[in-house]
Amino acid sequence: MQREGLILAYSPLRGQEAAQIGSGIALDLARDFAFPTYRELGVAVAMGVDLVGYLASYLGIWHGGLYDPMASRFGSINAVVSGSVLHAVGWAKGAQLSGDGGVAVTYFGDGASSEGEVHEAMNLAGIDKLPVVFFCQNNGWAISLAAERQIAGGTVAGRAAAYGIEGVQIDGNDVIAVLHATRQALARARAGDGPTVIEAMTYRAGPHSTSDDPGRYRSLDDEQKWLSRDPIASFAERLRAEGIADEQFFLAASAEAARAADAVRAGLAALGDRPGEELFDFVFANPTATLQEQKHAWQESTHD
Amino acid sequence: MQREGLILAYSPLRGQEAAQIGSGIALDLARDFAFPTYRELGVAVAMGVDLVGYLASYLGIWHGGLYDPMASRFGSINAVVSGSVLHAVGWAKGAQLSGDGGVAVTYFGDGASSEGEVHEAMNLAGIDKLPVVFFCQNNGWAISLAAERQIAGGTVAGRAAAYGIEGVQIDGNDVIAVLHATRQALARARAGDGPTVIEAMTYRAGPHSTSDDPGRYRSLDDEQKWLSRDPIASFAERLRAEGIADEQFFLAASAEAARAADAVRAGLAALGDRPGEELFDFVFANPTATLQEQKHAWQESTHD
Amino acid sequence: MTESKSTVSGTPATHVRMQGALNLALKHALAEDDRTLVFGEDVAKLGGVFRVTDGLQETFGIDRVFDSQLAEASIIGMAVGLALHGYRPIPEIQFDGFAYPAMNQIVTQMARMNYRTRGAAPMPITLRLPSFGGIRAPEFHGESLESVLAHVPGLKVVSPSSPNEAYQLLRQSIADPDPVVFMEPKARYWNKAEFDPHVPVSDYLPIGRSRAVRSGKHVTLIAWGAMVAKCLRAAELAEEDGVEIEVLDLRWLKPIDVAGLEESVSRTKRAVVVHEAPFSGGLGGEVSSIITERCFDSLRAPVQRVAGYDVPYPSGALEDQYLPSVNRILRAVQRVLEYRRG
Amino acid sequence: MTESKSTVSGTPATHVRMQGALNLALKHALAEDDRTLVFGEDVAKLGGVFRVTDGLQETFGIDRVFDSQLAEASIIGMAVGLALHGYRPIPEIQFDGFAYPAMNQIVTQMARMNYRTRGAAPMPITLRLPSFGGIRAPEFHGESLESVLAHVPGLKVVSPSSPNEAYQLLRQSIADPDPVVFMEPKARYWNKAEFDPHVPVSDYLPIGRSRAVRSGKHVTLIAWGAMVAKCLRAAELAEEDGVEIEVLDLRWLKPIDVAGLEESVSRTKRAVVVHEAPFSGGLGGEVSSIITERCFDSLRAPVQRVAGYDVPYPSGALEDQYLPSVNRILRAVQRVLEYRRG
Ligand SMILES: Cc1ncc(C[n+]2csc(CCOP(=O)(O)OP(=O)(O)O)c2C)c(N)n1
Ligand SMILES: Cc1ncc(C[n+]2csc(CCOP(=O)(O)OP(=O)(O)O)c2C)c(N)n1
Ligand SMILES: [Mg+2]
Ligand SMILES: [Mg+2]
Repeated sequence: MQREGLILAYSPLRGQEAAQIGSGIALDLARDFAFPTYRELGVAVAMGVDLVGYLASYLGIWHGGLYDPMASRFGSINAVVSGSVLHAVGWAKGAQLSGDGGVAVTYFGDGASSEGEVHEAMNLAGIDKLPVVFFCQNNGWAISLAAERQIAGGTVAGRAAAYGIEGVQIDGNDVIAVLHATRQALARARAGDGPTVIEAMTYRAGPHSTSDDPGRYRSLDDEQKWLSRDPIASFAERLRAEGIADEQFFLAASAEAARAADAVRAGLAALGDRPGEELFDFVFANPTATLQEQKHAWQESTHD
Repeated sequence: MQREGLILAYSPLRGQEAAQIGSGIALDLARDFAFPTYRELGVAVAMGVDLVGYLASYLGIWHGGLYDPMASRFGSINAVVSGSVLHAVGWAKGAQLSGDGGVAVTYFGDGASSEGEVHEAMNLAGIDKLPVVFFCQNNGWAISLAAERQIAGGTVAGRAAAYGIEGVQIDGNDVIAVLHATRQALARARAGDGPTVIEAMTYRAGPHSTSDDPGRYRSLDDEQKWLSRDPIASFAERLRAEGIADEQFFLAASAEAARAADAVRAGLAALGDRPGEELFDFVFANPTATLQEQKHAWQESTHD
Repeated sequence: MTESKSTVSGTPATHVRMQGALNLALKHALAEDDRTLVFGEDVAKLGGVFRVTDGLQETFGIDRVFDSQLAEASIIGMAVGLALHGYRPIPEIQFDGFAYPAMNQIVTQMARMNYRTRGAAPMPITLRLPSFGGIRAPEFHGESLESVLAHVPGLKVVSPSSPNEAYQLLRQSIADPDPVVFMEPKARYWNKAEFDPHVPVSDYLPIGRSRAVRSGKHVTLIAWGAMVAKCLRAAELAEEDGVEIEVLDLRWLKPIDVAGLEESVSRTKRAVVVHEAPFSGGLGGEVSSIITERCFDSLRAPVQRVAGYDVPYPSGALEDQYLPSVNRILRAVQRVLEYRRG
Repeated sequence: MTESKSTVSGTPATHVRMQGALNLALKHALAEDDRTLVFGEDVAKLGGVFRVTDGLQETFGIDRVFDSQLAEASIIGMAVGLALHGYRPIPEIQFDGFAYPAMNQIVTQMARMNYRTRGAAPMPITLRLPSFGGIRAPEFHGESLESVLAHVPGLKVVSPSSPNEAYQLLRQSIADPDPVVFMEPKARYWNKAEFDPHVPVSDYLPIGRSRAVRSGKHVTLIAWGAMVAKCLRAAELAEEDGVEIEVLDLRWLKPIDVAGLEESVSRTKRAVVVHEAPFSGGLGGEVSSIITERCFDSLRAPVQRVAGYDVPYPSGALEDQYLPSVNRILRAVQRVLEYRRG
């Protein structure tokens, strides 16, 4: 929890901290693999991903981020809605074939649930009982479209049954509930009992992105209602109420979070410019002559 | 039913006559619209589509057939598995917007049910309660893949509930059951109560296509089991048993079918070659200069 | 379906952004023909992520202007079905890169339906596709799909370079009975320019015609979308050195204005084609080949192509390195001017 | 995952069909590397609709060779996921036209993953795509997608024209760490030709190199896939008239062998490029532009393009009207030979 202070700085995640931290900390970093979208900073924090490398994506430095997705077992940031859901299924097939006990966790939103690829993924996973967890953060909105207009039948979890797989809808703002549900799903997958759809009901407290204008499509009232269920405040309250943490703890946590945020800020500031060569360097593992010529032409052009 | 004799000549449809005729005759030709795949000869027969025009597609004359899909309210033959399922939903949206009481019926197979577009279509139809019937012929096979390996959860009809829509699994070899189920679904759609998924359980008695070799993936035993449930034979038996039809009737029907088949055969033989111009004539409603130049060049080249 | 024409006011500003010109074209099209429908992700209350559809739902109601679910194949599939029912759909795909999930419906259905049905089911669909780069956006928000789409039989493809072009070309695309992919250059949405929506339709250039946006006699620069402005800038700079560049806004990427290319280059005898898409397989090859086929004898130098590199469209930090710059364009101009047969 | 090499017999016939050569290449690849997996619609018990994967499941088991569900996006998405797990997938899409439903996964994921991850996650995927026309098949079973695919950054694209090429190119594609789209010319599956799988890998032409399958000095014909045989036939006929045609099998459609094109055409001074895909936006424009850019001074005539028309690939009855014929090729050859500057 100490680290969560950090997340507050990143507005698009606001409201979904519990869903992300609660699920992310459940993964076994030695054998599981997470497939994020573009909104999983909280999962990245929970999985210990290099945050400077993660946030570099949002500074326009490198689309996929600068962290190593293979080493951190947290896939590259993926801007295509639902784009990596099938990868999780393929990865899970690999885990099943190799018997390594790994589980894939794929993150996607209420909006993404409309994409055909998500259906294809659940169907495939159901047929082969693949070790994969479909973690849907239903945050109520896909940019300006409300989840009610997105999801026929009302729930994403409810679709699981149709594919013969487990499905649960949980309070996504209760970090402990999220942790338990994710652990259960991981255990089920590891035991060979197949996939689970977890639909974590939460709320996108901020705008979709900095260029968004939520006032056009939802009311302040709406937003206020969810504020009262703020996942961080309510967890803090619970820790206090149950006597697990005192003010001392929260002060220390805040200080720790501030320090971490400072370190990330400093790291981002130190990143500097990307060398132009990087335009060319990662297109292929085994580059083509054409591309090498283009790189050469580009280099020449920078010397004018 | 008299016309069914015809279908026997067309092997890929074998086994699915009841599912196709039973559903096809339920449509109101004044306002409904059918969206077939490449295997709906039976529906075409039931809807009175020009069969010479239909079969022309299988002679390599014109992909979509030579019949007029708008006039016959039976869309063009579509070779893309699941390709026209979304069109039915769009058409149904049009019917809803214009309030004309029309219902779209989309045909697809057990294999097609895996395609993401089918999921997208059901979701959309569910959200707006569109007047559309999803008619799935589960004939047990998608070329060589058995339906058990295709459909997680076991049934396509079972998915309907997840989208908040009606779903029924019926005996697709019982023409009367098919007719009733389709009529019910059409009535529900017309009443504004939304879409229905009908999964008609049947069997592809023949090969997938003439180049297919079912011996590689299924046993004669399997095929025999279904032979005993031949939809035409069993319906004939029922007509006999209930005293609705006598031998006289069947002789007349056979003769009628033979005559109709002869007429179609003669019509196909009379079709002749397609004028090469047709390569160019239907690409655009409002053709481009480039294309007209190409047509001109082609014409010149035929005069060498 | 019951909006009257009077809901649209006919008093446009003389200077507007391309965004506003497009919005007005949609308004006029919706007002004129009840069968036109506008839909796509976030086009209704939000007015589109670029506000091009701003206010349309308010004016024309939720039956004519509505939000689509997050499923691009569905957006096109629904357009095809609506066209089969007699509507004239104007769907939007939110960003260029998200046309890929809809590619099956675009290529195998929308583009092919008129042909498949032997003309019984024309597809008067205008697919609006915010396109190209230059706005430092996330991955797949800066793609250039024109060569892919222009290769598809049955599609027409167009891209405007100014508010006037945007208005006229969008009206023409909507009026055309065939499916048109309308590629809006995102980087130009906010640029204001003189605008006159009252030009009579009879004065519009026909479909498939390019437009010389600057005339010159030494070399022809051919471009479309946001690259037209860059070429104009290059032409201004070259003028200082006494080089007179003709700039041809190609406008229609399918069909390409073969006659217009021939006319210009047979005069200038030199040509450079500029685009944002990756070099290899880009439409520059098509334009270059057409010119060479038609003007071989008059060409004084091989046609030059200035394009993006054969790399994924990069993140903001590298965007300027990727996009054709005024300098790269001018160097290519120099190459064709200085070319001497060996 | 436990098949041993001994299950593959090393005694090939000296004359085989391309089908058989491909089958053997897959067998050898599966035997050599446990991480290779073969999957796609109907590839297992049925052995693929063209029997290219015949017997592979029997030999290597259901873990290494398996049927995919009917969902093309899934086939590629699964390949990407398996590659992320360390496998070397060899997926098949049953027919060219059905790559469209998978286009999003192909372009935005498979082709982009190495770049997105800065090389951390290479994608050693070989996508087998039975391609092109000529077999009188239903709609979308005769498409030519090479110009679309060759334009995608991050993809390599190749097409073999003979059993030997098929074997060697497939082995090279599988061994390459990058995603390769392997376009098999359906019309040539059944053609027998001499075949030697024992050529040492060190004797293979490198990736990106074309091959002169016939040498000549008057004009260079450039083609790939099934069109190579047509060009060879045209060359035989032209020989009777004393015209010596060089036929270049381009093989790699990305990267294109720029040096090879330049070498040949700077000798012959005339070139014709032939492909099945629609003319406009086809790869012929790219090849023609490359040649013109590199050989402008030596060219005696503008490069000619012989291609399909800008129409949907037609039904069987019109197929021969659509496809480049030997006659159309010869007429183009004649045009470049008779060309005189005006
Ligand atoms: C395939 C695709 N279509 C459209 C977009 C544009 N877009 C980005 S995020 C978004 C909404 C996503 O909603 P949801 O899945 O609920 O995730 P959330 O943003 O709420 O986390 C859209 C439409 C995209 N990135 N990818
Ligand atoms: C998108 C697409 N993928 C693959 C194919 C090739 N193909 C044609 S029919 C078929 C099987 C279809 O099975 P099903 O949907 O059950 O229909 P059935 O043939 O049994 O009527 C396949 C794989 C195709 N035509 N379209
Ligand atoms: Mg959401
Ligand atoms: Mg079937």
